[in-house]
Amino acid sequence: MTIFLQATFEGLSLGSVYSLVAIGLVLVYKATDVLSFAHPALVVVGAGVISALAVDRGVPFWLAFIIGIIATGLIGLIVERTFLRPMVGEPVFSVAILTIGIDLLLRTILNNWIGLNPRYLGDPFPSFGNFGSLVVNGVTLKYLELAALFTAIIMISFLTIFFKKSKYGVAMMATAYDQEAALAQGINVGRIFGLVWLIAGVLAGFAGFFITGGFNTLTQTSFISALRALPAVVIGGLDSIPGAVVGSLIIGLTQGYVAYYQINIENIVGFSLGSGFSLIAPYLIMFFILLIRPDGLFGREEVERV
Amino acid sequence: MRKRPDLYTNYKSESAIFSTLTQKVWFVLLLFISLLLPFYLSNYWMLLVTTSLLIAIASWGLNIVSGMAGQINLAHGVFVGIGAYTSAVIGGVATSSVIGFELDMIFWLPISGAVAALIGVIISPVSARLKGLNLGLVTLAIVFIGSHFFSNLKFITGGAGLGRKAAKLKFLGFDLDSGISIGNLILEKNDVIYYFSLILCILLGIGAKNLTRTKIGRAFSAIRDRDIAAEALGINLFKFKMYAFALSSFYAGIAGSIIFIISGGVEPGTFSLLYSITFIAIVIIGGVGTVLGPLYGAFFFTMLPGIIQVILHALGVADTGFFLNAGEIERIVFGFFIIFFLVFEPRGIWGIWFRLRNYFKAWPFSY
Amino acid sequence: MAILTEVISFKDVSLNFGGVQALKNVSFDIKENSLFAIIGPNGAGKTSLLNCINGIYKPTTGSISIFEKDSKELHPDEIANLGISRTFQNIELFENMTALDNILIGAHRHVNYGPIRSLFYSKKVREEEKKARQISENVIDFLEIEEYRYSFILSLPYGIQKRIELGRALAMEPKVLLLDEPAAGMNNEETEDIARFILDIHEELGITVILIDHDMNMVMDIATEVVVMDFGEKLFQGNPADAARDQKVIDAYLGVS
Amino acid sequence: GGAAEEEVVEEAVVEEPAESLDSPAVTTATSVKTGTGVTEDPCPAEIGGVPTGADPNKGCIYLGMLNDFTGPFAPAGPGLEVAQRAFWLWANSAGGIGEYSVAIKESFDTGYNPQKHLEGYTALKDDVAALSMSLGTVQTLFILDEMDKDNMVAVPMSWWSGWSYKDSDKGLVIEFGSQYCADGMNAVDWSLANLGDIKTVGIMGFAGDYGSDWAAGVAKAAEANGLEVAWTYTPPATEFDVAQAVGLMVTQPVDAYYPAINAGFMAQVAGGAAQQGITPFAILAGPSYNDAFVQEGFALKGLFESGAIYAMGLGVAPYEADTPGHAVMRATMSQIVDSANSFLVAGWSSQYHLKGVLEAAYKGGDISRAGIRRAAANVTVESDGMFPSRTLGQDRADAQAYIGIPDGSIGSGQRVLAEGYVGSTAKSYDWTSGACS
Amino acid sequence: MLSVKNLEVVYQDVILVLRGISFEIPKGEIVSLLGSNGSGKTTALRAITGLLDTQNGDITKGQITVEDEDITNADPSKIVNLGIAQVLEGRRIFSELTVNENLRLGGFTNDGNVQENIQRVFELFPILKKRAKDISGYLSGGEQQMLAIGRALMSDPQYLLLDEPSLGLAPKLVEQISELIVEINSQGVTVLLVEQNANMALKISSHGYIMETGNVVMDNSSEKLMKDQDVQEFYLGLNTEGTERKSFKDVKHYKRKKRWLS
Ligand SMILES: Nc1ncnc2c1ncn2[C@@H]1O[C@H](COP(=O)(O)OP(=O)(O)OP(=O)(O)O)[C@@H](O)[C@H]1O
Ligand SMILES: Nc1ncnc2c1ncn2[C@@H]1O[C@H](COP(=O)(O)OP(=O)(O)OP(=O)(O)O)[C@@H](O)[C@H]1O
Ligand SMILES: [Mg+2]
Ligand SMILES: [Mg+2]
Repeated sequence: MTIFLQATFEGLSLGSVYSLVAIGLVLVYKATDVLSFAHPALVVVGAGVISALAVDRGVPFWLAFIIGIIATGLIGLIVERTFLRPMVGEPVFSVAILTIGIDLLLRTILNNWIGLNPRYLGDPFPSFGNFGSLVVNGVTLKYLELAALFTAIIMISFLTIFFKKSKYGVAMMATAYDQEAALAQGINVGRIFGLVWLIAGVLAGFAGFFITGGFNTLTQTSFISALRALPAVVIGGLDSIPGAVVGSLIIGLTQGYVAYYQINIENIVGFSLGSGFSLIAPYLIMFFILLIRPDGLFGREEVERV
Repeated sequence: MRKRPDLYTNYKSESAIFSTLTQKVWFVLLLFISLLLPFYLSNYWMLLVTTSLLIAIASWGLNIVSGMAGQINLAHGVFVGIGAYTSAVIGGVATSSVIGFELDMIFWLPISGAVAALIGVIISPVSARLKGLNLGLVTLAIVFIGSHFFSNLKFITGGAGLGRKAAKLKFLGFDLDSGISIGNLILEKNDVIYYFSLILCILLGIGAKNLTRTKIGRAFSAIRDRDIAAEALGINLFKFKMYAFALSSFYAGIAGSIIFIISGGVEPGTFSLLYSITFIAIVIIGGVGTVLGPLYGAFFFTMLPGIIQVILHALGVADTGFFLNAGEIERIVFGFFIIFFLVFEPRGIWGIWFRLRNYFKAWPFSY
Repeated sequence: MAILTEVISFKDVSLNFGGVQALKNVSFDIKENSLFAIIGPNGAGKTSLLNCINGIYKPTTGSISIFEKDSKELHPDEIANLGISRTFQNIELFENMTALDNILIGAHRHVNYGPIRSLFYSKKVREEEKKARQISENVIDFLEIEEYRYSFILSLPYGIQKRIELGRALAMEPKVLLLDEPAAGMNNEETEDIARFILDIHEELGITVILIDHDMNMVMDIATEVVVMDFGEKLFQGNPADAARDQKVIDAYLGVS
Repeated sequence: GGAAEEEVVEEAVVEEPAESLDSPAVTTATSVKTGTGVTEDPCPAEIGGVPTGADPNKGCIYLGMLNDFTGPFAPAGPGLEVAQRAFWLWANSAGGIGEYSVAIKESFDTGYNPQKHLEGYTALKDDVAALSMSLGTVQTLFILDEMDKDNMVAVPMSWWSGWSYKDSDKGLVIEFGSQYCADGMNAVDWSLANLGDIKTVGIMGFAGDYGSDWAAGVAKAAEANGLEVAWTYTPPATEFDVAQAVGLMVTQPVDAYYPAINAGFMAQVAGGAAQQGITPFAILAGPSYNDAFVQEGFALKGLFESGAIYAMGLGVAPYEADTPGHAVMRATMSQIVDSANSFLVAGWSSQYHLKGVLEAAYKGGDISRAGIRRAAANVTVESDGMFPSRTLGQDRADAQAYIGIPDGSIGSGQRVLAEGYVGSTAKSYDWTSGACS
Repeated sequence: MLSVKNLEVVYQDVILVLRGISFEIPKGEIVSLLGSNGSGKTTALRAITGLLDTQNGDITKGQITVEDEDITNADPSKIVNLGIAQVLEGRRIFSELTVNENLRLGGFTNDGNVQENIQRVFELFPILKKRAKDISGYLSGGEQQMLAIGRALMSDPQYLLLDEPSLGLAPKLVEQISELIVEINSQGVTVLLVEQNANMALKISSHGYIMETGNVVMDNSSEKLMKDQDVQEFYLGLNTEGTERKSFKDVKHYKRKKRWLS
């Protein structure tokens, strides 16, 4: 039972980090109809800024943290302004491939900076990222992971309310569906895109911290962790924030349970699932969910009528 | 007065592959140059050219299913992998860890295409259920599931991180691995592969063109643009999507079966998401849905890094102690190229070419 | 004169979408060689009727027989291959292709070969392609759209697009042609053109035409039979002149005119 | 066997005319036979920002380098290059190879990608006499046929067990230092001898040459010692899941585990398990350890220095070690770079055996590629104490291991506990039986 | 007053579509813009509202002003904020969104009055109220047209540009729409009406422009236009005497040339 709860907690905390990445992807998709391949790069860039300031420059951690988050948001904004703005109205697949180019730029420069050694991000409290944890009924609840969970909950609530209450929620979808018609409604499509990339950047900044914070360290391969949010977004439905959250939790929990129980599962099914199965399992789930619900669990269905 | 270049006077010339004399002249000229290339280019550039040709074949495949038929496939690289492993098993050497039958190319080449096509057919029903990006995302799962299989089927693939040797180049009993000599002419293995690729590329390129100018290609485009309307016109969606997947995978399988012979072996890690996405990028950068686009894209993707490197070397940038090394500069320049190409011409290189052509056609009258 | 038989017949057809009832117990027969008009207010279910014939929608209850076959068992492409073709209310042309290619797609069912042959562009392919082109050229000639042959749809004016869509439907060489608001968005002159084409199609080519349009002048002038729909129900069936005088029809649809 | 060698010689003879035609600088001035990549003109004074130390009165033997600047080993790439150039700077200053100095002509970025590796090889091969480095096992294996045709020998930058066997490397790969498989065996034997009660073990690694080779060694030693292997987790590097690694440690507790992964994952695995109170002994394969772990301020410094974690060298002692080779390395390197890391050591030390081969070829009067290949087939090479002396081309592996304990007070981050250690499993293992994986 | 002077528009750098047209829409009036398919009406509207960009079109010459403010090439959102709303050709509703959401978007620049305006639209088109929560893409063609008109009204515009508002509407509704336009106009909204239904357009407008292939070929008060013989024949479908509607049953198989083209 303890093990089960532990696996559940691990899954939930993984899921909450994924959700921060996933929501960023969803926002960009919702407003621009583009799946951004540059998003994982944004995630690690944020962590890079924090580390550069807090560790290399000796800036107090919290200041570095805040600057890092804001910087990531701004980088998102700049990327949008310089590279994506000229693409307004162009085929979405071209834009998606363009984000690969952006990913190449961002990560090459960042990797050059990261270099050989794993980078760490510094630590606000000596016990925060390290061994600080609550032990409840034998289950270790790590502070860093709890913080990820809370951050995710706060960001999600905030965004949900923002998009429910403000007119920007619907406007965003409108821009994605038909930019020209959206323009004709007086929606400033450019501003929406900028806003979306800014928010996505900020979320990426947070995600970057939780992916690489504490002893997790920032390495040249850290971005792969961000890439794992992809099936989460798909499962939830590409244009749904609640979907992204649910999808992330499904992926996180799947990963958590497979991590803790793969041997038991193999004993039951009677054959080896192979090393590395825990990262494939989410894709299997995604595969079947999409076959049953082509638009994901919460995605808006594409309208087809003649 | 000059004849109007686009005026067709009979059906035959209109439906021909090269509808104008200029086009025919260009083709013959290019063919001639291609045949002479190995005598003038260094091994390094020949390698890049050969690779480009094979990548172009695979990209045509993707262009058939995604560009022409609109069925987004993010797992094209997996089909290339299936072709590669099929040929490696049939034409490769067995070792203590992997199986191999050392059969002739005459067997493994078509079988590689066929096996890939078969898997394509097996996957195609998914496209009856899903459309557009959603289909793409399901195929995304196939990338990961596929590479998991590749990593774990060690008796076929040699396993992750080690891989296996590719098929042997034996054609109609001739061992081409050590090259051939025709009279005074000595062709090394690389040259042999080049000519082989060139022939395949021309044949399959013509095949791709033939698709576009016949009912099959038109039906693909119809499905892509408006599937409901296509169905109401009597096009069986299921059947034609299946054709698209089969043809696409066939191209991928053929390309895959040869391309790894050049690099000597296949390693499962190759067939990552990035690999599949590369083909998408090639098709988009080259020009979606066009016949020449994937060819342009393949050359762009394969040759450009080499060219950038040469230029960087010539400029001596790598040695100046700049904070980025030559490899990194190459990547960044490459990244910028992708971005600027797409910003400047979202329809890809083909679009640029098309524009230029139109410009000169209309010149000096701009409107 | 040929014996008038039913090509399509609706028996108690109802169609529901969640809470929306698009069709309620609709029954009627469409006779061979008629120019059959369906009119009615917006949202009355006219397009839905066409979609049902096409097999794009399947009736929730009731049945439709097409050439005496039950439509429930047929896919849209099979129904099309029975010789039923159509145009759409919102133009559904293939935008990224030329007008000619669109029309050639209309001739799809007359072209017979598989993908392998296509790769090789074999003799058979060439012959079949030539046949398709012949059909298409006849249509182009008929509709007087020679000059747009190689134009991409996207850059063509609305009226021409509608004409090309009609051409695409004709290239199927159908027995029954379904037209959904062919004259919408046309000025009087263009509507005249369309009317002339519809009459020619009906009279010269002997094709059964099922026509939806809101241009009452045209419909009333050319239709041989009218069904008036309202809120999914059949309000009236008969000849056009009677329909124009029917008070229910005037109230529901025509208004004071 | 002898027959194989004979073949090599014969091939070389056949190759000769073609080679001398290609090479513009073939000369009969000396009695030494030369070939591609060897010139009578001196080497440039500086290449790639590093002086070559070449004697302007001597000819030049050019080497090529297939390096990774943009792939997973990108961070190591520049260090490896600098260290190898530094080595030849020193070697040239110390007299070079007879009438020749040696210079690395070009370092080609392969991105750790087999396709680009071949491109790099093709780009370099007409200009160089040998490869000072071919980074990556798979990459090198895939170009082996080409190398065979060209008689090109190469120094690997991987410690796969196959490099010791002609079966797998056609006598073309000049291995140096330890190998993952033997390291794995020694890790187990050493921990049993030094760390007390160990009954159950776990094996962790990236699938492939590195992790699988290591895992094979660990498994062999575990079997030899009657240990229970609770789990073996060897996914491809791209599918490595920290959560699962930690999950295994939590659900299937072990007394010791042996990871051959990378430094980033290592920190997360060790830290993640420790957070749940699980700190079994760990012996890390070389690339799993990084001195950043014990730097001031890193969250896991305490854990790494707690005495539960040990790390192995890459068959060579760390930067600070006390051998003549290390001393000249430090002296030379300090003129060029101001930091020290294990890749500098790897880069430098990798060249000793190549130097030995070139010297032997020169003595044999033939520094054409064929001559170099012939020399590499049977030569005993020294390395100023960095490695034990080694006879190449013998179809058997050396198995000395360096084991250290993380220590932040030392530049390279670890204090050596055992040098040249060979455990009982490695000692009794039949090393002629071929590659472990 | 909204005025267009000497406007020239080119698509894709090469297709010249508007060849220097000028027209004026005096404040408080209804002006109709007629013309056969492809004559450039929609393009003119796009130029006014700044929507050429997404269509790869450019204004190469000319000027557009509203109350003497130059809005040539201005940002669409700025133009909408100036009180110019457009009913797009082809409806262009957001199919994936609900009816309600579509309407809310129409009021994007005018979010104070969203609820009131929605109620007003629902009064005009009761069917929309019934379908308020439904996905708009499933509405029938005519219902979608109603939604498109309703959406444009949401911003309480000063200038309303209607691109074929009667397209696909039942006769009864066409009448309602024309009454609606008159009513809106009487509340002070200036209307530019692009129509194929010339009868309806000329009846309610004070002035009309007729376009052919990118030029304005006729320009007169609506009354006078209605009396013009060509307009009668080609746009109103009257017989040559201009007295009676000719039947579609006996349309001729040849075409008479329009005088303004010769
Ligand atoms: N796929 C669908 N999903 C939900 N509702 C639908 C669907 N198709 C049609 N409807 C509804 O059914 C009713 C009838 O629609 P239909 O398109 O048949 O009307 P119509 O008579 O063609 O109207 P119009 O003249 O405006 O085109 C409408 O209320 C419409 O909203
Ligand atoms: N995006 C575009 N790219 C290229 N050409 C275009 C584009 N849009 C319109 N055109 C061309 O410009 C001309 C004018 O088109 P426009 O849509 O303005 O005509 P219209 O008068 O509104 O016609 P309709 O009554 O059919 O709506 C047409 O010939 C059309 O083909
Ligand atoms: Mg309808
Ligand atoms: Mg228009």
